[in-house]
Amino acid sequence: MQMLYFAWVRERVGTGAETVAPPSGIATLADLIDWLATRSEGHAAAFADRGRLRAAIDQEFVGLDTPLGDAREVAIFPPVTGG
Amino acid sequence: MQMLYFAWVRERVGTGAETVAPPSGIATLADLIDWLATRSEGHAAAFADRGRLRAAIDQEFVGLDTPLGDAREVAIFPPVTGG
Amino acid sequence: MIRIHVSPAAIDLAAEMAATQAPGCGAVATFAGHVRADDGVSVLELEHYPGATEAALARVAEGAVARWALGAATIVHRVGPMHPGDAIVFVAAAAAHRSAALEACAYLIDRLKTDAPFWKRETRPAGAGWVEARAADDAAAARWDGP
Amino acid sequence: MIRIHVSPAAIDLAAEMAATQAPGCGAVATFAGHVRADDGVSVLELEHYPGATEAALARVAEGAVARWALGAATIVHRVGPMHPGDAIVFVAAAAAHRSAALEACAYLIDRLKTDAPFWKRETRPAGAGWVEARAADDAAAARWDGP
Repeated sequence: MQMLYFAWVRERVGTGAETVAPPSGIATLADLIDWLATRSEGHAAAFADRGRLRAAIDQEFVGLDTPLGDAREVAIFPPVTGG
Repeated sequence: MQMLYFAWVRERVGTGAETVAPPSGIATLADLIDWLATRSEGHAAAFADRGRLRAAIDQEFVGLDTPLGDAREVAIFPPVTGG
Repeated sequence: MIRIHVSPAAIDLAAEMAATQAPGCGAVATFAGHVRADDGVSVLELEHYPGATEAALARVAEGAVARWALGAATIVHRVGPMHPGDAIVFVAAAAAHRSAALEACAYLIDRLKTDAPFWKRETRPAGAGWVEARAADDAAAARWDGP
Repeated sequence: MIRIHVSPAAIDLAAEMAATQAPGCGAVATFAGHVRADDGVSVLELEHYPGATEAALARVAEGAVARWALGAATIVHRVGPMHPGDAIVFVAAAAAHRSAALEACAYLIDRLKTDAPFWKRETRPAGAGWVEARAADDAAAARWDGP
């Protein structure tokens, strides 16, 4: 599964992209984030405040309770601030 | 008193500007229009439908019941259609 | 900074937009009206009341600057004969934030339509005639009236 | 005609405005956002999600075209580092009449702010940091939600 991180999520994780293979039992985005947070101190810092995280599955913006299904690309990032 | 006419009021009167000397007793814009309407067939045609006339005294837009006071320039025209 | 122009010259939209700016104003909203080509009009002629027109437009712009604390406001109106595609009018508002710029821009064009002495005469295949005022324009302008 | 561009190049506002037109569309409304010079920001950097950004902007534009029967809609967003005075974003809507163009223009910028994956990072005298999302932006976007 291709992970993408943007803005301060990217800075805290320490990379903008990584490939991960979550274990079975990771059903939703929230499960995935819990699991990612165990990978490093940077991941833990990036994902500490769940309320400030937004996400997309295969480039569609979705809530954190969304099932991962057969997601190929998952992006995690702060609330957007364009314009 | 300097009269100015615009758009179809100008076309019907036959001129865009004329100097007039209304008799005493002409107190309001409406009185002035009644008197102007007697000056020619063109004036009569221009001023026949009072509901379609708008006016300005000394370049201030005012209602037809406005006293002329010591007006120097009076303009009569249709509702505006700019923009 | 209020900029008002009434002229028979073609409107340079790009230059007018670029000129509508002020320090601290990160938001610029503009509106341009063009002669429509699709309703059989071959010539549109704009008559106006010289002097009174510029004064009326300045009042409209001053009203917007005061109400939305604009850094800049522009109103440019072409007069005389013009053709399909030509810009008739351009208004622009610059403010610190977008809601002020967008609302002020709508105000400028709504008020201009009812408060400034311009008259349109259209030439169509069937003949020429003066455009009638629209009740919808009065309604659009009136929504800015307030207590 | 929908035009979407996301690029590190400076935005040519005049060219983008001129390109936002369509037959029968006499009304063109635009909005430009610029980096403000007055709050100590020396550099503003825009990060985005390539691919997803363009798709999100296209959805915003398609929504506006469908809702207001626009003849043309443009969304241009700059990314990468920029400086005070630089244009960050330009949106424009062309319609037959002014109310549609004005409303659609406001919709484009309101929705872009909440629906497209951009992130702003400011460098100020005191240091650099990511800009926080604003509740006012969510409210502005939500006013376009409807039955």
